[in-house]
Amino acid sequence: MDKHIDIQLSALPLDPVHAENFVHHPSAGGIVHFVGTVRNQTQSKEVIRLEFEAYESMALKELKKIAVHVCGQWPVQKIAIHHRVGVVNVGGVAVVISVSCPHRKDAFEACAYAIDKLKETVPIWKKEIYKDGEIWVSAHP
Amino acid sequence: MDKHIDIQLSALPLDPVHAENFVHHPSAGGIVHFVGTVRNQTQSKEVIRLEFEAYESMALKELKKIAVHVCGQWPVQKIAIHHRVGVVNVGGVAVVISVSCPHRKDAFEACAYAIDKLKETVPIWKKEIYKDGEIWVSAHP
Amino acid sequence: MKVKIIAFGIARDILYGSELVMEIRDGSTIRDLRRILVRQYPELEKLRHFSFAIEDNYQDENYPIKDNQEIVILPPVAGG
Amino acid sequence: MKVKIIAFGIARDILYGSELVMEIRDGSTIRDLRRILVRQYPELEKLRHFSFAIEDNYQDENYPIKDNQEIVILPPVAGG
Repeated sequence: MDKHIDIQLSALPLDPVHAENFVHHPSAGGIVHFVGTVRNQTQSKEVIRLEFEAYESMALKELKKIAVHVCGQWPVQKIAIHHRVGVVNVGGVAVVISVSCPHRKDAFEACAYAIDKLKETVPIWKKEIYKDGEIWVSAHP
Repeated sequence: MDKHIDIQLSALPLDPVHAENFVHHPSAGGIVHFVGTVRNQTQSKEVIRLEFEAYESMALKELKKIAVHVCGQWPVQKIAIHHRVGVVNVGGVAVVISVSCPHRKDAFEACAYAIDKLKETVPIWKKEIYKDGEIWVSAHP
Repeated sequence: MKVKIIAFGIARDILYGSELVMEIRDGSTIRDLRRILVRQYPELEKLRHFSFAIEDNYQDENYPIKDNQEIVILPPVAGG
Repeated sequence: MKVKIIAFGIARDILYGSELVMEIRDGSTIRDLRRILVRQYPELEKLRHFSFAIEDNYQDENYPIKDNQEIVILPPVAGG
């Protein structure tokens, strides 16, 4: 894998520091990190935890596609995308995307694009567990 | 000071983790961090280090104004702005801005706004030191 | 011919399992398979949409399925 | 009246020091002070711009300076 790109699917808790350290670069002036955490509620329902399931081989491939595309569209020096699978409790980190660029505007755009695209194309599913039930997020209209 | 806002001017190295931990929040879904680091070059000149100087009392006040404005414009849960003063070597962290919101789009916008505004209004100056000279950044047209 | 269906997320719940071997007519396309699955598992039609992947790639509706292929049902994704 | 000028960044270099006590005419405004400083330190005019602050606030050109005030010269800022 390209040494400017770090893609991980992890069954263990994510530490955002790993993605951040990966993208550190002596000619980076702007580094933007997105950290997606599990909220304690969605639409007024109290969430207990999330369960992420991935079609892992394809998810890694789609995540890499996003990273490669981002590197082509913006002057990205390094990009890390780390996503959890398995159970994530409220407050836990579900995803970290870190991008370094010479200038901050590019880093903001590239990072925002990457998380948008991740939510569209990467075969990862999440189930929200409530006190009184559970639901596969976004499955139904 | 508002317990949702953490403003710091620091003469010691910044650890982005402190700002990140501050903004962690159980109903945050999107956290965006901007980390500005010292680049090893600007316009093809090799930078050895930066020196930041602040008019500290006013800088703290202007930083707080930005944070309060951001909290009014976007549904921000917590915001931390940490800025270095003194000598920062290449690769070192000059500024960290962390913002947590229920939704990521707001966090991206609020964080990008905060760093743009910081560069416009906060009385902090930086001198770039090269092998063969030095320059106050942005001082001249 | 035989195909192996692999299901994730809510599709796994709907199919009552993550794997399923089916007999389908030679020359079937993804479109044909979709029709067969929806007839057999009407809950699939209540999803916002669902796609198919073969060998880690999204496949379009005209893709001609080969004997013994593994075909993955992808319900609406929700990472992040 | 007396005013104390406090200079940061490149303004400190131009004024050869971070503090300077000046005698200016009673009733002077920031605009007047700017004119006096530029006459005395022509290098100030080569800056992209410079502003003034009193008691930690930016002040506009019409601000009437009071006796013994501390006035800060703010060259173009460059944080981040």
